[in-house]
Amino acid sequence: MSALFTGWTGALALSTVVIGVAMTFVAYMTWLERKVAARMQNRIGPYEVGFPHGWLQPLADVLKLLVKEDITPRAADPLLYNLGPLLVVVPALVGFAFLPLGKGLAIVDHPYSFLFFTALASLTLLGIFAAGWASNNKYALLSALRMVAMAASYEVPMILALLIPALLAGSFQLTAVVEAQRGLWFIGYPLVGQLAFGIFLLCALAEGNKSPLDILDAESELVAAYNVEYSGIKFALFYAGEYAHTLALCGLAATVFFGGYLGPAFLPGFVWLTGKCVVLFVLILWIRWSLMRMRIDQAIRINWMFLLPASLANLLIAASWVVRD
Amino acid sequence: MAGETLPIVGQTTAPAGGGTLEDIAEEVVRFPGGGIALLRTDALFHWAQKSSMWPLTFGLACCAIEMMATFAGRYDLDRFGMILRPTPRQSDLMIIAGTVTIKMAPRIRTLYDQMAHPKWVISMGSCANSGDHYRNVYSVVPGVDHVIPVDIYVAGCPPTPEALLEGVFALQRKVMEGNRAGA
Amino acid sequence: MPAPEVVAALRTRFSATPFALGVELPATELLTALRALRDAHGYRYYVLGTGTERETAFEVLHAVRNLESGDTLFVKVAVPKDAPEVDSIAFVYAGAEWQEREIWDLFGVGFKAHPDLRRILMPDDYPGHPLRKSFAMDTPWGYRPAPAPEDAS
Amino acid sequence: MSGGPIEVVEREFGELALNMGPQHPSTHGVLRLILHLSGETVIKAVPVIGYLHRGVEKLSEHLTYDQLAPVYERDDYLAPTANSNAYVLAVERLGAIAVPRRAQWLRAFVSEWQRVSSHLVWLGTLGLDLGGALGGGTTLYMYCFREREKILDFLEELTGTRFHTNFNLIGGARYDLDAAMADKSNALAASVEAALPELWSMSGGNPIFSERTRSVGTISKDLAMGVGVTGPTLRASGIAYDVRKAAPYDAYAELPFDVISRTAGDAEARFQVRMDEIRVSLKLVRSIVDGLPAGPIFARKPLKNPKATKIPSGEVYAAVESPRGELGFHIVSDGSAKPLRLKINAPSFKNLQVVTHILPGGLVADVVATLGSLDPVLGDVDR
Repeated sequence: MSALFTGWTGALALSTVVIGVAMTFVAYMTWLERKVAARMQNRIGPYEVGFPHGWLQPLADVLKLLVKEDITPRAADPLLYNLGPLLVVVPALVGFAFLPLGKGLAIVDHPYSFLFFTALASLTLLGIFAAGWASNNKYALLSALRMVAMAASYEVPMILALLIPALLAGSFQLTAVVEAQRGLWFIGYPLVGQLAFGIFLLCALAEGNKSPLDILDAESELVAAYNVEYSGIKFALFYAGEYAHTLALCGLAATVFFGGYLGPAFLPGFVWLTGKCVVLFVLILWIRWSLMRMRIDQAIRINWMFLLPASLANLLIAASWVVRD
Repeated sequence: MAGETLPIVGQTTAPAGGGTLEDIAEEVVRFPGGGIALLRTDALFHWAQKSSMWPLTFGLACCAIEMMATFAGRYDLDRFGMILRPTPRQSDLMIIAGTVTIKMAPRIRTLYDQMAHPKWVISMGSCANSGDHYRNVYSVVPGVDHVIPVDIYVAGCPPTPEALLEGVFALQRKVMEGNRAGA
Repeated sequence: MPAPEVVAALRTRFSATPFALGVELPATELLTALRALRDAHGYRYYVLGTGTERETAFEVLHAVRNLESGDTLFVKVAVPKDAPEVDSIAFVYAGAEWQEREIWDLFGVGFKAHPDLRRILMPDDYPGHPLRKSFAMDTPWGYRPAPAPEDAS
Repeated sequence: MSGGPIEVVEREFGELALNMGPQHPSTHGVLRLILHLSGETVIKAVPVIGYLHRGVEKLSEHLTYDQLAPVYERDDYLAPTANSNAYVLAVERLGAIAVPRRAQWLRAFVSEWQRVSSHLVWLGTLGLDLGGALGGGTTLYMYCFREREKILDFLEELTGTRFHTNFNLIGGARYDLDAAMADKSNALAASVEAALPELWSMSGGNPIFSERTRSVGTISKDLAMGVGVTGPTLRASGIAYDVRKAAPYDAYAELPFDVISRTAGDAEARFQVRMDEIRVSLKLVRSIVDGLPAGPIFARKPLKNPKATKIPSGEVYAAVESPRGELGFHIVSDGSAKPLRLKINAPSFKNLQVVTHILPGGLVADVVATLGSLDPVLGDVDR
C-alpha cells in the first residue's frame, strides 16, 4: 500500500488529497465550534446561511475572504509579512499526513514520525512570531513577545508528556505506538497515562491558544494580536492554520493516548480516529467557552511550578515501571 | 427554572434574500442522490459576502448597548453569519452606534479607511443618522454621512434590536443586488 | 443646608459671606480655607467643581463633604472676566485636577499651579471656550459643517 | 525596503507608548488610554476622554425645564431613569414643587430595576474583558444579557420603551403600576434571583476569575476620598456612603435596606459589592411593590405649553445614587424658563480619574480588569 505513494506523482496526488480533506475538515470544525459555543451560550449559532443549520457557513466565510482586498501595510516587512500565514498553515497541515488512519495506512510511515510531528507542531509558533513582528504594529509586537514566552515554557512539558506513550510503546513510530495500545489504551494506564494526557491537554490549550491560556491573542487586551494587520485570504490562512494546529494536536492525542484507529470492527479505522479527534476537539471547546483567561505571569508560573515537575515525575515513574518488567 | 427560553424574534424561515440554494441559483437541476446549481459567480460571491458579514466592534453610546443586546443570545446575529471582529482589517461592516462627535470623527474616518474593500456602513440610531437633539451642539457632527458614506440608515433612539435586524436584512438585500455606496 | 457651626467658623477666620449652598470667599483665601476645611473640620471628600458665568464675573465653585456628618459645603469664588485666574486646589483635593481642567476647557478660567492644565473634553487644538455665553452654540469646526441657512436654529 | 523608514517616536528609552485607542473591545465605549509600558508592566496611564462629549450642559441653556429630562436620560445610558430622577429632584427642590408619595415610590421602583439591569451589563462586559470575545467571558455576557432582556421586556411593557423610559416629569411620574404589572414584577424578581447563583458560579466562583481580580487596582481609603470616587467603588474601599441612606430622596427614607461595603478596595471587592447590590435591589423592588401607597402620580396642572414652567432664581444641588455612584445636578436659575447654568456631577467622571493613580505597576491584563471593575460609562464621563 505505502509503495503506491512513492515517486513524485504519488506524493503530489497525495498532498492534494491530504490538503483537500484536511482543509474541509478544518473548515467544518469552525462551523462546529460556532455551533457548540452557541449551544453553550443559550443561543442558536449559524442558522440562516445554508438554511437548516448553517451548513454552508464555512463555504461563505472562505469565499468572502477570497474576494476581500488583500492589504500589505507599507511599513510592514514584506517578506516576513507574507511568509507568516504560510509558516502557520503548512506545518499544521503536514502534521495530518503522519497520523495513521488504519493498519499500515499512514500516508507517511516514517520510523521517527512521532518526533517529526512534535517538531512540526512548534514550527507554527515560529510563523505566528514572524507575522507578529513583521506587521510593524505595537499590538502585534506585544503579542509576538508574549508568544515567545508562552512557547518557550509550554513546549517543554508537552514534549515530556508525549514521551510517556513513546516510552510505553518502545518506539517513535506512530503506527507502532498505536499497535502497542491494542490491549489497553495508553490513557488506561492508572497514574501514568492520565497524568500525561492531562499535561498534554493543558499544553495543547496553550499551543492552540484556547481560552484559559489564550494569552497570545487576548482580544480584550491586544485587539486581534498577531493577525491585526492581516485581511482577506491571508487572515483566512491564519484562521484555518490555528484550527488545523489545534486539530492536529487533537489528532495526535487521539492516536497516542486513545488508540488511534483501534476500535470495534463495525466501523473502519479512520472513522474511529476522526471520531476521537472530534470528541477531543469538543472537549477543548467546552473548556474554552466556559473559563476566563489567565494573566501571563500566572500561566507561566503554573507551567514552571506545576506542569514541568509533574511531567518529570511522571516520566520517572513510567521509566521505572517499564524497566521493571 | 431560570432558563425558560424567550420567544425567538427575527427570521427563522429563510429570509427573502437567499439562504436556500433555490434563491441564489439561476437554475437548479435535482436528480436522485444530489443536484447541480448553476449560478453566475457574481451571485455566488455576493451571497458569500452577504452571509458572512463581519462587523467591527465599534460602539459609541446608548445604541452600542442595543447593538450588544442584538448580538446577545435572544436576537443572535450569529444566526446570519456575523461574528464581531475587533480589527478594521478583518471586518467588512461598520455599525456606527451612537453620537458622532467632532473629536471622534477623524478616528472614524481612519478606521473606515483601514477597512478592506468591499465594506459597508450601517448608521444606527438617529444620533448617527442626523445628530438627533444634539444636532445644533458645537461638538456633534450632524449625521455620520459627513464623515463616511453610509449604506443603511436605521431609525430610532435607540433602535430596538428588531429594527437593527431589519437594517441588517436590508443590507443583505442590497449586497445581493450588488450595488453599494461605500465601495 | 450646610452645617451652621462650620459656616460660623469660616466667617470668623475668613471674610466669608454665606449663600444658599455654602460660603463665598475672596479668591486669595480659597486655598487656605479649603485646607482648613479638610484638616480642621473633616471635610475630606471632594464632591464636585464647577463654574458659572454671571454678567460681571465667573464663579468657580468647589463642593466638599464631611462623610461622618454627611454635610456638603460649597465654596464659591468670584473671578473677574478680564483676568480669569484662580489658585488650583489640585494638591489639596486630588479630585479637583480633572474638574479644574474641565472648567479651564469649557470656561477659560486659568488655574495657577495646576499639575497638568490641558483641555480635557474638547479637541486639543479647539479655538474658544464653549460654555461662555458669548460662544454661539452651533459653531462649525472640523467635521461639523456650517449650519445650512434654513437649518440655523 | 519599500518606502522610507517610518520614524517611530519613543519618548523614553526602552518604553513603549501603547495606545488603547477610542475603538477598543474592552474600553467600555470611547475611552482612549495611553499606556506607557516597559515590557508588560504599566509605568504611566494617561486617559484621554471627550470622544463622546455632546455638550449637554450648553444644550441645557437653550431648552426649557420640561424639555430637558429626556436629554439627560441619554447621558448615563445604562441607568437612564437615574439621570432624569436626579434632574427632576433638583428642579423640584429649587421650585418647591410638591410630588405625590406614589410618584416618589414609582421613581424608586424604576431606578432599582435599572440598577439591576445596569449591574448585569457591567458583569457581562467584565466577563468580556477578562474572558475575551472568543472565550469563557462571552458565555457570562450572554447569560447576563439573557436576564437583562427579561427586565427590558418588563420595562417596555410598563413604559413603552426598553430603557430610555422618559419616566420622570417635574412634579411626578408619567406611567402608573397596576396590579397585573405588580405581579409581573414580583415574578421577574424571582426569576432574576434564581439566575444569580448561575452567574456567580461563572464569575466569582471560578478561581481563574478571582485570581485575575484579587488585589488588582486597589484604591486606598484616603485616595478614594481625595479623588471623590463614588458608588460601589467607594463602598468597596471601606467607606459605606450611599446617597440613598445619607441624603434619602424619593421613597428611600421609608424603605428598609442595608448598604453593602467591603474593605479590600480591589477589583474583587468591587465585584462582590455590586453582586450583593443586585440582591438588595431585588429585595427593594419587592418591598416597593408591596408598600406602594395609593393616590395620584402627577400633582401639577397638565402641561399645555412646555415653556410655561418658570423656576424662581436660585441655586440648588440634588443627588441620586445611580448604579455608578452619586449623580448630582447643580442648577443655577435666573427666574426664566431656561436654566442659567446646569452642571451634572457625573460619577463615572470621578471614578475614571482614579485610573491614573492605580494603574501604574500592574500588567496590561490588570489594566483591563481594573477598568472593568470601575464600570465607567463614557456617556456619563463626557456628558
